[in-house]
Amino acid sequence: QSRDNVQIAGSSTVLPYASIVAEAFGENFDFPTPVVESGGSSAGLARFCEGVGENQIDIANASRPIREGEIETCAANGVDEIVEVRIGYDGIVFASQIDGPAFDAFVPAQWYAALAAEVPMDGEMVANDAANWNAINEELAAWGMTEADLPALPDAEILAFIPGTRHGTREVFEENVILQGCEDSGAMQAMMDMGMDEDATEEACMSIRTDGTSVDIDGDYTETLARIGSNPDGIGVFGLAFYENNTDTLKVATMSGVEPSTETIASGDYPVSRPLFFYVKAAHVGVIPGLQEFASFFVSDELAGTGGPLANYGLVPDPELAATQEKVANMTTMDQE
Amino acid sequence: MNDMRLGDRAKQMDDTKIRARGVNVFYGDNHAIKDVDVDIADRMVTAFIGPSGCGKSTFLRCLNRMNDTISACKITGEIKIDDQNIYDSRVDPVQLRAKVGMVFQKPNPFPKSIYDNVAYGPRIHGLAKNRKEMDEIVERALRRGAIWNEVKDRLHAPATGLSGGQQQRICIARAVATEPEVLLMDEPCSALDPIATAQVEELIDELRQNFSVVIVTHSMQQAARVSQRTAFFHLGDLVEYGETGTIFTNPEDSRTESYISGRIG
Amino acid sequence: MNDMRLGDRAKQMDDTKIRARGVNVFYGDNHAIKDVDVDIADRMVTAFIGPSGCGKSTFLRCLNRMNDTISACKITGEIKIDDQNIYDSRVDPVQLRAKVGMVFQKPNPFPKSIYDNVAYGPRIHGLAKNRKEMDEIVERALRRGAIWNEVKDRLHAPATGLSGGQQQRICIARAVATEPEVLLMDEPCSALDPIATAQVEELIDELRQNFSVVIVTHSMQQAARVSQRTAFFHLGDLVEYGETGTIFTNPEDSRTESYISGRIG
Amino acid sequence: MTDIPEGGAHPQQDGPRRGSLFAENPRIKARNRAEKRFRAYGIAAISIAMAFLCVLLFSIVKNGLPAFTQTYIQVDVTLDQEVLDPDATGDPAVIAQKTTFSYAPLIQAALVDRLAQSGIETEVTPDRLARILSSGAAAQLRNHVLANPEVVGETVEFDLLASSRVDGYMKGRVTREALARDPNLDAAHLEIIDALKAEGSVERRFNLDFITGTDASDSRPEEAGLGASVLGSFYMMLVVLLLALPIGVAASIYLEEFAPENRFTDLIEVNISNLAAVPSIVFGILGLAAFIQFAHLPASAPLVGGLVLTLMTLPTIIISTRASLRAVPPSIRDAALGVGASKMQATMHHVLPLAMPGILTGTILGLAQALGETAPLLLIGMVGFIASEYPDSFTSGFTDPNSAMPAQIYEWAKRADPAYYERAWGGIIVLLAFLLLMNIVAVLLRRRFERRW
Amino acid sequence: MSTFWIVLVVLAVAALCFVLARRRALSAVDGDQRHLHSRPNYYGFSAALWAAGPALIVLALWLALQPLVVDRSVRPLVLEEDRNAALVMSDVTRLAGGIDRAIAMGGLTAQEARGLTADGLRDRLSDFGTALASEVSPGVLEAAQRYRTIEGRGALLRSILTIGLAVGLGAFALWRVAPGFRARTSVERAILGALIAAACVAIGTTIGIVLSLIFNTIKFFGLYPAADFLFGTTWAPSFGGGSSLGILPLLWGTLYISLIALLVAVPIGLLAAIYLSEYAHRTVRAWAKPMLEVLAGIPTIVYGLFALLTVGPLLMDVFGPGGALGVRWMGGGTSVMTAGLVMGIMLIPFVSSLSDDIINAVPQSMRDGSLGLGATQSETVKQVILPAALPGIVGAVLLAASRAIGETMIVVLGAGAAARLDLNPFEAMTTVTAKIVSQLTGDADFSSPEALVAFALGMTLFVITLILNVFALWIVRRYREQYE
Ligand SMILES: Nc1ncnc2c1ncn2[C@@H]1O[C@H](COP(=O)(O)OP(=O)(O)OP(=O)(O)O)[C@@H](O)[C@H]1O
Ligand SMILES: Nc1ncnc2c1ncn2[C@@H]1O[C@H](COP(=O)(O)OP(=O)(O)OP(=O)(O)O)[C@@H](O)[C@H]1O
Ligand SMILES: [Mg+2]
Ligand SMILES: [Mg+2]
Ligand SMILES: O=P([O-])([O-])[O-]
Repeated sequence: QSRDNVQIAGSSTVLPYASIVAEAFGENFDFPTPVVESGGSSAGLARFCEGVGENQIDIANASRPIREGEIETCAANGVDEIVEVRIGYDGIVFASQIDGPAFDAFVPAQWYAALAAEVPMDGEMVANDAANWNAINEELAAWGMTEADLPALPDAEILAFIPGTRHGTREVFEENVILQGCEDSGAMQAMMDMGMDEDATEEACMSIRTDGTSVDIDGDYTETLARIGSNPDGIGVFGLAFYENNTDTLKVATMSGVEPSTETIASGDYPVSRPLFFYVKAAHVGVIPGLQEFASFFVSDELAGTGGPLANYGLVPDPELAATQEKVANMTTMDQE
Repeated sequence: MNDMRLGDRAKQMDDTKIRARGVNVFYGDNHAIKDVDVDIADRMVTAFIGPSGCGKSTFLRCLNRMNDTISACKITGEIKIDDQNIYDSRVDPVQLRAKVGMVFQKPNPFPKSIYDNVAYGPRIHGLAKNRKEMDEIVERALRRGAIWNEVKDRLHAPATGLSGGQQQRICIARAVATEPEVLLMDEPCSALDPIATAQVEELIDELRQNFSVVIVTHSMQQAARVSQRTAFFHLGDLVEYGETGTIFTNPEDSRTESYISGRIG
Repeated sequence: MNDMRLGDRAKQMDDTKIRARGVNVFYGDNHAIKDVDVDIADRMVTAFIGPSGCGKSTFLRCLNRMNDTISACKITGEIKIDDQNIYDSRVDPVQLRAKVGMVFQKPNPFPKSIYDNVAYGPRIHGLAKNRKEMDEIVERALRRGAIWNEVKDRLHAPATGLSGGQQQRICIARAVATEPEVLLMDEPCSALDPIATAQVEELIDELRQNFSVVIVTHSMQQAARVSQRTAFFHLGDLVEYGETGTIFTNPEDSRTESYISGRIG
Repeated sequence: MTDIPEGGAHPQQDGPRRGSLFAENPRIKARNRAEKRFRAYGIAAISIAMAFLCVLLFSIVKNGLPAFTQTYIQVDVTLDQEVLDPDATGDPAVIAQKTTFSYAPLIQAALVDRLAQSGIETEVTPDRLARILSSGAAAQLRNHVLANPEVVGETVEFDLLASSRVDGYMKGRVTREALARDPNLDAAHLEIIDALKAEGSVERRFNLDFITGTDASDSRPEEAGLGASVLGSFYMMLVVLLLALPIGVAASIYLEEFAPENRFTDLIEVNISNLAAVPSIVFGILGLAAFIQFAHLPASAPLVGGLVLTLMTLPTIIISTRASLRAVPPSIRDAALGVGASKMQATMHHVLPLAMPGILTGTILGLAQALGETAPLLLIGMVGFIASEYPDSFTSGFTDPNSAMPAQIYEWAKRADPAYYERAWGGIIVLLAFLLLMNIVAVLLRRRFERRW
Repeated sequence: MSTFWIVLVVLAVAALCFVLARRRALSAVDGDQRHLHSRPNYYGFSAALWAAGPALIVLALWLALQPLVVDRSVRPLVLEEDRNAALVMSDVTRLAGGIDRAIAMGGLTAQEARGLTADGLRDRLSDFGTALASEVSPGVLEAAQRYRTIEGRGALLRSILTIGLAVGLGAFALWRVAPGFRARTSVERAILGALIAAACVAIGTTIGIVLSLIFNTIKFFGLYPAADFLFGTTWAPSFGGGSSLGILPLLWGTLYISLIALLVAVPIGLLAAIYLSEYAHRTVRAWAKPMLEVLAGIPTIVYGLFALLTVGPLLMDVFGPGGALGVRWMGGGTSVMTAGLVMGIMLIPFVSSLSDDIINAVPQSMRDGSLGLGATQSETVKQVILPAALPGIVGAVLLAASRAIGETMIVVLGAGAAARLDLNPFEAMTTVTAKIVSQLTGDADFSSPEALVAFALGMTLFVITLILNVFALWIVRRYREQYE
């Protein structure tokens, strides 16, 4: 009884895309439909690196690049030929209840000022006591930003639903929004001036308040949506695809003046996004029927290209898709790159 | 002793404690008690005798509405205690049972300590003001149940670990501890040796001074010894009811006679 | 009748069925049986008498190892049935109990139908080839238990819905249905009326023709009527053991004498 | 006589129990009030529990009922030979080479024709027209053609699934305003739907596929069904029932009736109660390590799921079975042993039947728990996009990749399209129906075994 | 012969032995069962057990071991292949399976199959539904042929051995049948063995859990100081490293939420059980009990959503800012209270149904005894029935408590994700279990402490509950000894 389907595990962010591809693959090829398990990037990669053989998975989906330590573990278990395939980008958007306060536009500095645990004040780090969004701009002005550059914020209590610490999105949020905002607002400079070293500054910038204004969501975007549903003042962090499917209840805000969309993200104008990957066990190619075909099908123009079903669903197509296709065709492993 | 009791009888015939009229009991289709009329006198001991399965326990359980707990059991007719119909809807069976105590045929001690078994009734009726009074009540009840000497050193041992006869006496002690007005005793001495039996009979005699006692027994001798009135049941019928002396020496019904004379020992 | 039995006695004194030597039983710290030696003869009825709580039931339960089920109970000494030590590790208590039947002090029918109660033993021992034979066995056992007439119309009604005495007779019928070699009866007639008692005594007498019977009773008369040997227990001691006639007429020990003479009725 | 105290009668009490039966003395009054209160507590407890149940069931039914209907659009599609079989070979193998992508233009053309026929004017560009249909429509066409190659070149009438947005519109979930910022569908599409509906080509009807179908990807919620995962749950429950019940009851019998009191028994006992407190996800970790990585059983298989759930359910069954075995009075055991039954016979014939209600309760609770559990399945690969096909045969149902109802519901509840949210609730209805069906035998049996003694 | 058929044959042999042994036993005593040690069926069962038991055990062992043996003899053939041996082996098995399937489907004769060449084999087999990922190499084909030979031989041997064993032992058992043979004892011994084995499953599971957690736990403690983990009061994992992973706030959350859940479930469940078994009419009970059990069958995610969407906002309306009470105890809808309440509802049937069964099993004579003394029904319940049913009720409550500790979804959705040491029940907190799930399924590097901590959390919780259980057992023992 040998396995004849492709087995995939990993990120729940990639899962929708992988399942769209798997479904189409099953429809159009003689191979059975691949099985796509979810369970998280980390768990998927962990199983991916268990070893090679029939009872091991062929592909791991991940919403982040594989880490060095993981590659080492993989290699130790005999998984030394890994093909890394970037399928596109996941846009991260800020959305609120459709008839809630007018959260239409943000700059990162405003998020920093709203959510940082401690902010520099007169040469000292003090606990952030901002309670209302409409006070943020004043505060930023006090730190030296010109108020004219700052989009207007509504009169609403600060209540942000951000991804919990288990989510890779949190990392992106902290780095691309909070840290950026820290720098933009001049807070970083102020901290450096206080004599903090670079690491400490960065850490101070990125630590988020825990007094209830910022709520970690360990679940999925549906949970964030439900939270926003019952908290009109709340604003949440979503994936672009999720937002596009829920425009009836959510409205999105621009970031630094750019409206999130597949186009603006693909072009790099919208600042908050992260790449999505899948990893193929090259050793399984040629053994597991349909593996090569599936990988190629995934990155084909028909699916992953602009206007394809993945993009329709909200995946931001990779501008360098052609290179990826070639890489998959040759099964170029990571150490060959 | 016996004689003295016989002497008592006449003068106490007057007041009726329990008056049953036209009582029928059915267990499903089984007609267990058939149209029984009976008057149970106050301050007297009434014995129910009759062959096994004739309905003695059933009728006894009617008197304090213990039959309510058997769902298959249906009762018609009227039973009055102190001229109050106990099957009246206004009657609280709890109050009734506090007044009409019962010792069951099969000893059924609670799975608690001996002390707690006996103290249970007084506790729920609030008969003791404090711990010391309770101790006294328990001791008194156990003495009356003729079991004090055997258990006084292990009052806090579980009552279920006693011998059959000891359990039966615990149950008697438990029933008298609440000082009921009427005491129904279903074969209280069946598992007792002669000495213990004598003590329990002594107790019954003592209780009779103030209360009325109904006792089911299979021992004609016992009935003759302790009771002033005797009722003979047969297949659900109350065949004969009257003064104990008369029933035993001069029964009217032939069934009574044959039951009594068929006696052994 | 009694006289005839008395005549039988002498010639059957020879073979011993059960031989107990130095039996001690402890319930935890409670020393319930103290160093008892006794020989129980085959084809005879042995009566155990003594005040309530003296250890009769306990000793009876030793004879078919029913005490095994009480975890607190510890037994020392030797009990041999047909010269085999029943506490030997090779002895299968199940086989032992099939051979040594028991009627318990408190009637404990299974919560099943009357028929199933009685048929249970024969069924597990494979005593009936077919349904009809089983029906016969059940009928015979119920007849011997003096309960057939009362229950023949409701064999499939639950046994727990019977009166106390009826339950007791069901338990007797259940025990005799398996045709044990030794039958231990713990107060089998305590809840029975005189007529039923006589029938059970009849049964005991009948059983004695082939088997040995041990009976616990509180009725001296009964002991005198049915038994050939009598053992008197007191506070865990076997005070006296011997021919029933001798014990009742001419006891050696003063305790026996006072117990016997303290008898009432 | 020794025991009777010298002092004669106890001081006569005119205590609480003297007097009329009708007149309640204060103490009785207080006690009766306490009794009433206690009874009221009981009723209140039941009512509270029932109220919660009703609220839960109401919200489940309210949210889930729409999932049982679906919108279909009737379209005549010309299966163009030029596109599907340009060389007119009629060879199924050749036709099979055309992927679903080749069918998309056919649908588009059919829709344009349809609009032209009915004279419906629209600003929707032809390439966006097909968005009123499920993206699975092409696959539906292709499957039809592969099954009947002779239809190539003909015009066939199809009942095609409408897209989830259109379906939502028909169910009142999607409004025109909401579509303003929706990249998938425009308000103009809805005009078309309204027009087609007026002609009777758009219809919302009962959707059996929801109950019998298989999972679909995120882009076609309208196609997704629960059938395969119902089967997955069925297989798992089969494994659980066949293993957990006998093992659980056997273990309890051993511990309660046979085990000597020693260290080993204590060890088992402590272990069992400890296992009850082990989070279900840890059983998933165990399942992954023991069954998949060590014993090399296939991943995503109901067999493995069933084994994991068996281990998880065992403590529940054991604890409840032991409790009810303990509640059987010893006199029953004595009675059986006394007629020469062995301990085993006494247990099997008398004690076990009397303990049956508790055993069945344990089974009901254990199976309910196992049926609704997701977390351990996450680790053994039963959550995700798994159940896209039915197993080929009865036995392969144990080992073929499959999901389970709660996993499928959990997965649906996470998906972005609100149509999946509705399906998640619908799935819960199916799950509860399954649960009731499963329990009904146990509940009836339990009622039969219940008796007082 | 396939395993299925072997099992069938063995069972048939067992059935035959059953019949024969039974008959033999009966005929030995001329049909009079009374002279047999045990009932005839026991002779039958004992023979059937002898026939089927060892044979099936051997079969199971064989099935487990054969792949290892085959692998060892085929693997040398494929070692020259320039690929991972495990993978080539799976290619080999797939190819061998394909050839077998083709033969089974009539596409190949056994003869042809032996003479197959590698050329074009992939296409040929794909006609019979076997997809191969690449062209077949001659080495692989040779290995596959060898594999088929050994497999075939093994299967034959297996059939012979198993069935032979069944027949042989069955015959032996038949020969042993004699009136004095203690058939019942031997059957019961076998059953007892099975019972003990069933009880040992719990130990096996425990060992399995420990083994599947311990290695990663050790790895975690290698990366993160155990003292900081066990006694740390902050839980703040972060991707960039420098996380604080103190378990105390999680343990506190677990304890707090479970406590509230029990405070809801135990009174409601117990009172409901009492009402159902002591007061309610039979039909009410017959309906209400299974209805309550539905509460246990609703998937926990529904409870989670219920907490999130209904209970949380409701509590906010009462205890939140601007709420009905005018207190500002509650900051957000998710809190210990929210999760605890909802979890309590879920646990109601665990307490109610089990307790109801136990209460119902208290003998009627106990009720009679108490009622006969003039106790009210509630006094009877409280003072006689509950104490008598206590051991079972305690079991039910412990079961509910265990479930509360292990519950995830309700906590994730209802209690929030914040790890906090706080006394206010209206604050968001989280539990060990919820964090096990989130760290295990998260995005952190799987060999980083942030991911490995899940195993350490599982292990610690396991050890803690184990200690609590040992303690509970000890208490129960002490209490019982004092009582006796
Ligand atoms: N299960 C038990 N646990 C502890 N002690 C017990 C147990 N059973 C009996 N005993 C004690 O052992 C002693 C003997 O009891 P046993 O039941 O043998 O008396 P008995 O002679 O049968 O009395 P009765 O005539 O009242 O039945 C008594 O003191 C009793 O309290
Ligand atoms: N719970 C019950 N369900 C059905 N029938 C019952 C029930 N209890 C008693 N009976 C029947 O009612 C009749 C009278 O029973 P009852 O218990 O009153 O007899 P009794 O006179 O007390 O007999 P005993 O001297 O044997 O105790 C009997 O035929 C008995 O079988
Ligand atoms: Mg009676
Ligand atoms: Mg006794
Ligand atoms: O499931 P994720 O790894 O993408 O969070």
